[in-house]
Amino acid sequence: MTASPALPARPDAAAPILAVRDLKAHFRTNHFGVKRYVKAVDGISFDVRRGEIYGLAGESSSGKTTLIKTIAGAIKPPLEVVGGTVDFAFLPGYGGLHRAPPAEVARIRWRHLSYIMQGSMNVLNPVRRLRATFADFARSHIDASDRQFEQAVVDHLARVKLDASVLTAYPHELSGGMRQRATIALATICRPDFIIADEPTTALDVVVQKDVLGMIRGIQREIGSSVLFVTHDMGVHAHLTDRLGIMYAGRLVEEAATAEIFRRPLHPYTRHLISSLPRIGDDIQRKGLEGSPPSLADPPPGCRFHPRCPLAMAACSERVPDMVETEPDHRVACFAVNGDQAP
Amino acid sequence: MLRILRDLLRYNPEFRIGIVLVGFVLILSVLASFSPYPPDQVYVVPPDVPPSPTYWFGTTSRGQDVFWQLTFAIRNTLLFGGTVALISRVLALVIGLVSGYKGGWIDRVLMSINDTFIVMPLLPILVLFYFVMRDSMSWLILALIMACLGWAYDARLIRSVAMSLKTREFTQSSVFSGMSTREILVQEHLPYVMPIVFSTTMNNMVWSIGLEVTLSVLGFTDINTPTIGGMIYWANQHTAMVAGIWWWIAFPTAIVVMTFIGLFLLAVSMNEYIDPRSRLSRMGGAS
Amino acid sequence: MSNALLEVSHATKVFSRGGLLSSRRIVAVNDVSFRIEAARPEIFTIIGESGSGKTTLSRMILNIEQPSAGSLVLDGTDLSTVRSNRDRLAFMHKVQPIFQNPFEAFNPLKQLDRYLFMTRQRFSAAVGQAALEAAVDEALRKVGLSLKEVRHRYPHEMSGGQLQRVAIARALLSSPKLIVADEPVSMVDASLRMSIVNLFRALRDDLGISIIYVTHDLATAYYISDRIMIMQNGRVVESGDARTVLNAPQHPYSQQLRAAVLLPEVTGGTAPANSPST
Amino acid sequence: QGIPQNIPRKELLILENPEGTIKNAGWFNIWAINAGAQSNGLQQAALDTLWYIDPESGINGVWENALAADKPQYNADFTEMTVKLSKGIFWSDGVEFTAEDVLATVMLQIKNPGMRYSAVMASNVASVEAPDPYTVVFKLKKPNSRFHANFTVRWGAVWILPKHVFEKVPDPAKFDFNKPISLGAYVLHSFDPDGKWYIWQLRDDWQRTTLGRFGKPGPKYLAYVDPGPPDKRVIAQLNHELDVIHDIAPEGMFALAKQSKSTRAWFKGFPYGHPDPTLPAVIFNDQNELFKNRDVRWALALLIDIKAVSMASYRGAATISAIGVPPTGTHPATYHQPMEEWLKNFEIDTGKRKIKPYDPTIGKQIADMLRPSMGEQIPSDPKEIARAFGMGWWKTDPQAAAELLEKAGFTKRGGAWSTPDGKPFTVRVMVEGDLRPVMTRAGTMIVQQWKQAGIDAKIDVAQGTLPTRRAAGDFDSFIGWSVETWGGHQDLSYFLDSWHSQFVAEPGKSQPQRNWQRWSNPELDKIIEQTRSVGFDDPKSIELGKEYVKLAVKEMPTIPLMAYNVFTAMDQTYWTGYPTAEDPYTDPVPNWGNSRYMFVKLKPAH
Amino acid sequence: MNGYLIYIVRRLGQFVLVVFIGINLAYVITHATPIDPVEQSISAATSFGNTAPDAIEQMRTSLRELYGLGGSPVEQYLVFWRRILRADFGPSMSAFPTPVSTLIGRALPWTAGLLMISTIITWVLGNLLGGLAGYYQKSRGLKLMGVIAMGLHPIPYYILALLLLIVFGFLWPVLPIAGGSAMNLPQTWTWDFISSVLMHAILPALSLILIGIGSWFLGMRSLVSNVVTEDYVVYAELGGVDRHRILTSYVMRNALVPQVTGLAISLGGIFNGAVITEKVFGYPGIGSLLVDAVYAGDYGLVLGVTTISIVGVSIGVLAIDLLYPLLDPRVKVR
Ligand SMILES: Nc1ncnc2c1ncn2[C@@H]1O[C@H](COP(=O)(O)OP(=O)(O)OP(=O)(O)O)[C@@H](O)[C@H]1O
Ligand SMILES: Nc1ncnc2c1ncn2[C@@H]1O[C@H](COP(=O)(O)OP(=O)(O)OP(=O)(O)O)[C@@H](O)[C@H]1O
Ligand SMILES: [Mg+2]
Ligand SMILES: [Mg+2]
Repeated sequence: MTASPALPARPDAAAPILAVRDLKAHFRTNHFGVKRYVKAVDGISFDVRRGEIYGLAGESSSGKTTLIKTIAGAIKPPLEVVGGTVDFAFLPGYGGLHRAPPAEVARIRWRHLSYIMQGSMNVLNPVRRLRATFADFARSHIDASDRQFEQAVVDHLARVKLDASVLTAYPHELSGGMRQRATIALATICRPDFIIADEPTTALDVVVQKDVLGMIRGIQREIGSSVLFVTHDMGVHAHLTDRLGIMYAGRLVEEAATAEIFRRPLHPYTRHLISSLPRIGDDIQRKGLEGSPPSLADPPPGCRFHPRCPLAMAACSERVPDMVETEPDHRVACFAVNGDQAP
Repeated sequence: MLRILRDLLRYNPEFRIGIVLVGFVLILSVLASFSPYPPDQVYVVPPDVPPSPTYWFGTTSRGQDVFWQLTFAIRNTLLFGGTVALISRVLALVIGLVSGYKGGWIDRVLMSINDTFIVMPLLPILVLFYFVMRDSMSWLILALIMACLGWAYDARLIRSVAMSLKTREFTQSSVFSGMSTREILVQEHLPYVMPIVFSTTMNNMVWSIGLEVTLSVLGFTDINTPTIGGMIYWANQHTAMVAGIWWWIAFPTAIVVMTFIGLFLLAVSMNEYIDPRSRLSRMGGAS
Repeated sequence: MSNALLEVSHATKVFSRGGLLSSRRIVAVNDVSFRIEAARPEIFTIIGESGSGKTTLSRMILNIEQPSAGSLVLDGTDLSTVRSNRDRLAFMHKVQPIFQNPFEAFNPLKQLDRYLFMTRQRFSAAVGQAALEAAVDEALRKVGLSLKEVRHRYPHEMSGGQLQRVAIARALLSSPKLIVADEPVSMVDASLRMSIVNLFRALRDDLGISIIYVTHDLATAYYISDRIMIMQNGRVVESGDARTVLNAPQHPYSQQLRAAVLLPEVTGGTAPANSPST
Repeated sequence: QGIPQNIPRKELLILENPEGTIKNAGWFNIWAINAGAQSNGLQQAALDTLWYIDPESGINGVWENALAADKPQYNADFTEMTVKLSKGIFWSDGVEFTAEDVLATVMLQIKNPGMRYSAVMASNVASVEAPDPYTVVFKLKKPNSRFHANFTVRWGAVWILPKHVFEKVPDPAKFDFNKPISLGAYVLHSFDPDGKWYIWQLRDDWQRTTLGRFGKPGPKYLAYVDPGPPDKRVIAQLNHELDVIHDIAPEGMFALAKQSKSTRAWFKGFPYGHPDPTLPAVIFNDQNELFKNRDVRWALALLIDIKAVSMASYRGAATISAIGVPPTGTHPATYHQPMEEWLKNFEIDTGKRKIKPYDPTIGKQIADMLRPSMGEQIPSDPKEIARAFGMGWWKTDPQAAAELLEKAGFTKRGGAWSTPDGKPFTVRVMVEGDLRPVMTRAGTMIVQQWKQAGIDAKIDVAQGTLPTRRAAGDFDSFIGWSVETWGGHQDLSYFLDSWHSQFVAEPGKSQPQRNWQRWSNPELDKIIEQTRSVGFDDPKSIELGKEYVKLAVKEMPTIPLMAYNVFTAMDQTYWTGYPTAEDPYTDPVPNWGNSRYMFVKLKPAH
Repeated sequence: MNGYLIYIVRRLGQFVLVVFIGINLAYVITHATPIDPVEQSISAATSFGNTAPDAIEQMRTSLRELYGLGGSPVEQYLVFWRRILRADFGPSMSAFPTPVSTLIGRALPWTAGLLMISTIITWVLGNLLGGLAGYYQKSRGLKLMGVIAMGLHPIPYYILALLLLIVFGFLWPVLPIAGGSAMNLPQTWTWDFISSVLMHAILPALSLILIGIGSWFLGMRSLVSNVVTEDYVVYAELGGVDRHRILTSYVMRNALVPQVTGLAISLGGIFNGAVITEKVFGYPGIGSLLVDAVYAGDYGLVLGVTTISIVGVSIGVLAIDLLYPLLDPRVKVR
């Protein structure tokens, strides 16, 4: 299956809850002597199905956060959606939050869609106790008495191993990990249909992380939510996500069931990624990729990985490989894997 | 630099209007040098003439041409307000930033001094100064005194911002990049307080000019030097408002208002320029 | 007894939290002692529960936070005596931080590259613009960036990983004796992470730089550390040779940690239900 | 504050209290120094004393016997003064006024130093007796032919206090006299504790006061209010909320005249204002080396263009005077007109030549200058012009002035004068600022004229420091007055007595009142001493007064400018019968004690 | 001991120090006045009638004694402090023998009432407008409001006040233009009196508010423009938090901290009175009392008013410093 911008959204149950089609989001700046054009997301298509945890991994600065911001509708200049659509099942017909009327967007936020930003330890209002923050975000979505609400929050916090006492704390009084957990709790308390999480566990120790992931999984199971989860921790992906997309330089290069990717990575970048993972008790020397990551301001032509690719061929520097479904549910964009489908 | 100016002019309507307003006032004040009448002489033109082609802004009951009088007045007043603002800004910035950043006993000493200035009631002090200085009380001395009395409040404001900046991690990054305290204050913290500096500068100018007018209305003014306050003083002495010589009051007031609306718009656009987050986003939707 | 590069003895930090008059004491760091020998550069890893005082401890080592009790001595100087500007500069010449939160580590109103140039200028005999740029570029390349990418950029224009790497590059530029890295690679992909971790190792081996590496990533800790210290609730619960500790943790919490590590592979048991339509 | 509640507007006269807001509003003990107000109606409505002299022609002649039944009787050497008191006068609490009250007034002052009149009484009175309830005999410590002046109202005087109240007070200096027992036709009705207004009510037994003999006062209520800054006074009168404005800027007066049909001023048209018997002048510090020479003083006088000064200060609405007597009341007839010939022939020697500086047509010139813009309002009858604008003044003569300065050893280099010892000729002209706006305006004009002649003249706005600096002689020159007269009486000793050189203080020391110029002159001393020995009404005093005028013209110790014109604006919407130039029965200016006579002449408008 | 208690004690020490220095400075400055209260009194007393020159000399001496101007400067200074510590400012010289405290006691309620209310309204409106304008930077309406607030701000106060007065007192005479309450109305707690006081306060308050808003507006706008780019604001927006909530609890709340300092200082400053307001509107109050006292060389009264204002402002500043940790929990007390 090739990436086709015009996949009709099917209204049946099997329809994806999120369908991204040929999304292009660029940073464009030309002002006060600064001129910049960064193609941070450059033609990405994928679906997230109902009840699925979709993982995104990839090189640092490959555009994951940008992609996620675009999907979550956090688009502020200089970021611009240049093309493509983002369709949520619960927000049909607009092609993206950025195109939907504000009232509609307000309607779905937190109830249907919640978002954990990257750097989530900084997103709490420094002069507001956590209790108030919870009320601000969630109170209107939860139909309960104040007492019940408070109890719900406390219960929920317990799931991320936070004591009820943090409710009376100000954010700066908590450690980075505690803040991050609080943010996760904040984003999940309303049990939304769709959770977008951008590196939400960077500051967590493994014990807590495991609990937090368990909670996310739990919620997702309980209410059948879908999750779009970005992290660099492949261990997390392995344990949490159902499917995994790998990004490189603004593009999706591979997508498959997580187990499949770990078992049989196809794209050379993915392969490298998997093989560079260290393990406890394993003393083999590991290496990072040779060469430097491409600049998105001036990306290499053709396949953007080709300058660093061990399998590079002539075609790679000339044309952009499409995502091809090599096997059911396994898509990859690489001439070396798919063969050069050039006419 | 020119590019920045060009972009500001192109993308920033506030900047455009601000430049026009402030430019107009500046040109007016420069014109003072070309006045056909010496500023302190009375009865050089027929009194009480309403605005007309010969006397654009009319003439006063003292037989002065409002237009030319105004050129001197606005020049002196801006000079006055500017001097006060400049000196007191430097004081407020240095003391506020240092006090907030250094903390400890330095903070306590500086804040004690600062509080002493804050608590001193202004008007009686100024009036007493005036009595003591007598006719050697020129606008410059008045400006110096006001500058000394006008920094304290803003220093406190700046200190409170500096205190929270100090807790930000980037301050530590700067420290470990080997920046000296001065560099941190000037290069890291100053840009943060710049919008506040702009707004307090304007507030300070309004304050000092207002106080100058107040002193004038109370009769404490160097009536030889034309200023906006001086013009109002004389207009007041001639009950211009009820005598129907409205142009004697309306034009000075309009010019002052214009000046500050202009400065306000400039400050708004400058704030945007200082913060790259808003600066770089301007173009987004526009183009 | 050989010279200690860093000697932390009985360091304790108490915070008070809460209302105006009624406040609760929080012992963030409780009686922590360890030392790093000057003669034997090492990578010293601190691992621990979130909120266990790792950052607080690093901040004490960086002399940003003063200990409530105990003392810290760096290269023969007690940190509490570092006051004058010259002392502070000398101190920073020896110790450099990499902060936990890259989004907060740079002034959002300032271009990133000035931190790099500034650090280089201040801590090495800089000669000429060209040499300066070369040095900065080299440091950036070590972390997978280049001066071209960073030049004239503002923090908000960078991804989290990029910022973290700039922070690392900045710390390298002053060629310190000790780097205190608070979760330096948490936002970097695995491949780059390896490059950076390898870089740390190279720093230790080739330049004799010691690194205090605060992390949650046990795998990389295992991969590069010489010694490891596990903290919980402000206390050290276990410490020693990294491999020994990680291979056979003694303290219950260490064991818990060890057990909680998520392996980057999909094992049958924990494999998620893979059929979304059910 | 508007107009008072619950008082019919038709029965109420609202006047401006020129003292403004009274900070110590509940204080009515006027015998304590400065503790409270007096222009709040207290001295017009509630106080009384022995005699009144009107600054104008008077309701019943200039001289008015009030509490006294007759004029004062002096013995031959002026060491004893006997006063007969009116009978049937009662305090507002029903106690009869008798000689005991006069005695108490005097004795209480003498006993308590620091009270307002204590020094005057103590220095003059040896003893005071009341042979019967209606006779008071003062024995004086030294001869004083003008002792009665202390009990004679020009503006104010030693007011008589109620013995039956004060004898019960332990410390009269600390007694607030609230609520005041009145001897006038009105009693205090109510007042604002914040000092913004006072309301007085006509006594039911108004016949039993000295005002009673003129009939029932028109207004049943008087309100003395603080109407605020000049612009607001104009608005208030246009709103008919202020019947009598004490004073406003000339422009305000013009605006009122133009906008309000019902507003009336002293003159029906230009120049409107009432000339007070005070004489604003350029007052030199004659102890200052620079001004010791009369040639210098004359030179400065000849540099003044009085027409421009009149324009600048009063917009032409000034009554000028070349001589040291105010051109008001009966004075023009007594002094200005008879002396005109002498002035015309008066010569000064510039060192190079003799000139006749007097120009008798200046008053007319001012009138002519104003006529084009003011039209009808400007009189054309020479008599009326003289009354309104004054007669002559000194011709501006820069040439003669230069000659005089050279004669005095001054030199002019590059357009700037320097003094005999080579310093720039700097003259500071002190003005009071907005406390006396018209004087300030005159001062700035004079400075401008002197400057144009090459003198380094500067204006020096003294504001509140003026009394202190004036007393200390801390000025080069200032615009103010050291000449004040009765206006309705020829006697000049009111101010002249204090011009005696015996009262001139050492440089740097405080100068007693009036002779601010610190001028001492043996000839003047002789005139003053002679005046002391002639009676108050003695025609000889006119001759002596003329001597003084001539001496002052020759010496020019101060440069007389004009009368202090007060723009009292009276609204005729509710009341008519105000004193005016046509019916000059008293001074309308509401802070004068005399203006109480206005109350009896006022009639409701409808 | 609790850190906060130490802080309080230290801060109280600083308060006492500042008040002490302030009052001393005021003492020195007021005594430097070249105006001689005796001369001023004499001038006032004698201008009402004719007084023989020799009598005036006597009057000088007795007044000097009466006003307590005898004694060495040190003695006078000690007397002054002894009195201050007993909260007694001695008698006023220009209204001798009325105690300074009586005069102040009369004027202060007016001043405090008018200025407190108008300062608070100004502060609230200014900050609200500034906050809105800073948050919705693109809104045209708010930009216009900003320009209006900024346009009113620099108008010389006297002119604006007079203009209001002419408009509402003359052209369209609906409001009283002078005084603190209607003439001849007893100052008792009746509805008539209270409503009259309110009516009379409208114009003075309006003038103060119109002029004053600009300053808070400007400050708040710039503070807010710093805050809106913070992550927590962005996140709250993304979190669908009520816009109103964001504006108040996120944006304004964070930007408000320094403004509260300003408010406290302004509130402390009300003891200075508002001279021009009092003059133009004939409103009773402490400002004119002070200026008149300066004119009269009545240092007792000047010192009385300044001392109260020094203490007032100091308390404002102190209160704010003590409450600071509450306002901004990040700030540690040291
Ligand atoms: N300024 C402060 N005021 C009060 N408590 C604080 C403060 N800073 C830190 N703490 C507390 O000290 C403890 C240790 O915090 P620290 O940041 O050192 O943890 P950490 O080990 O770095 O955690 P993480 O891995 O989550 O970053 C936490 O309980 C935290 O709440
Ligand atoms: N405001 C901006 N202006 C210009 N370029 C930007 C801006 N924000 C981000 N970029 C660039 O866009 C690219 C993608 O950034 P993004 O934050 O999406 O990466 P990421 O995949 O999330 O990386 P990481 O894993 O490190 O967080 C980067 O090269 C970054 O430098
Ligand atoms: Mg990212
Ligand atoms: Mg930490």
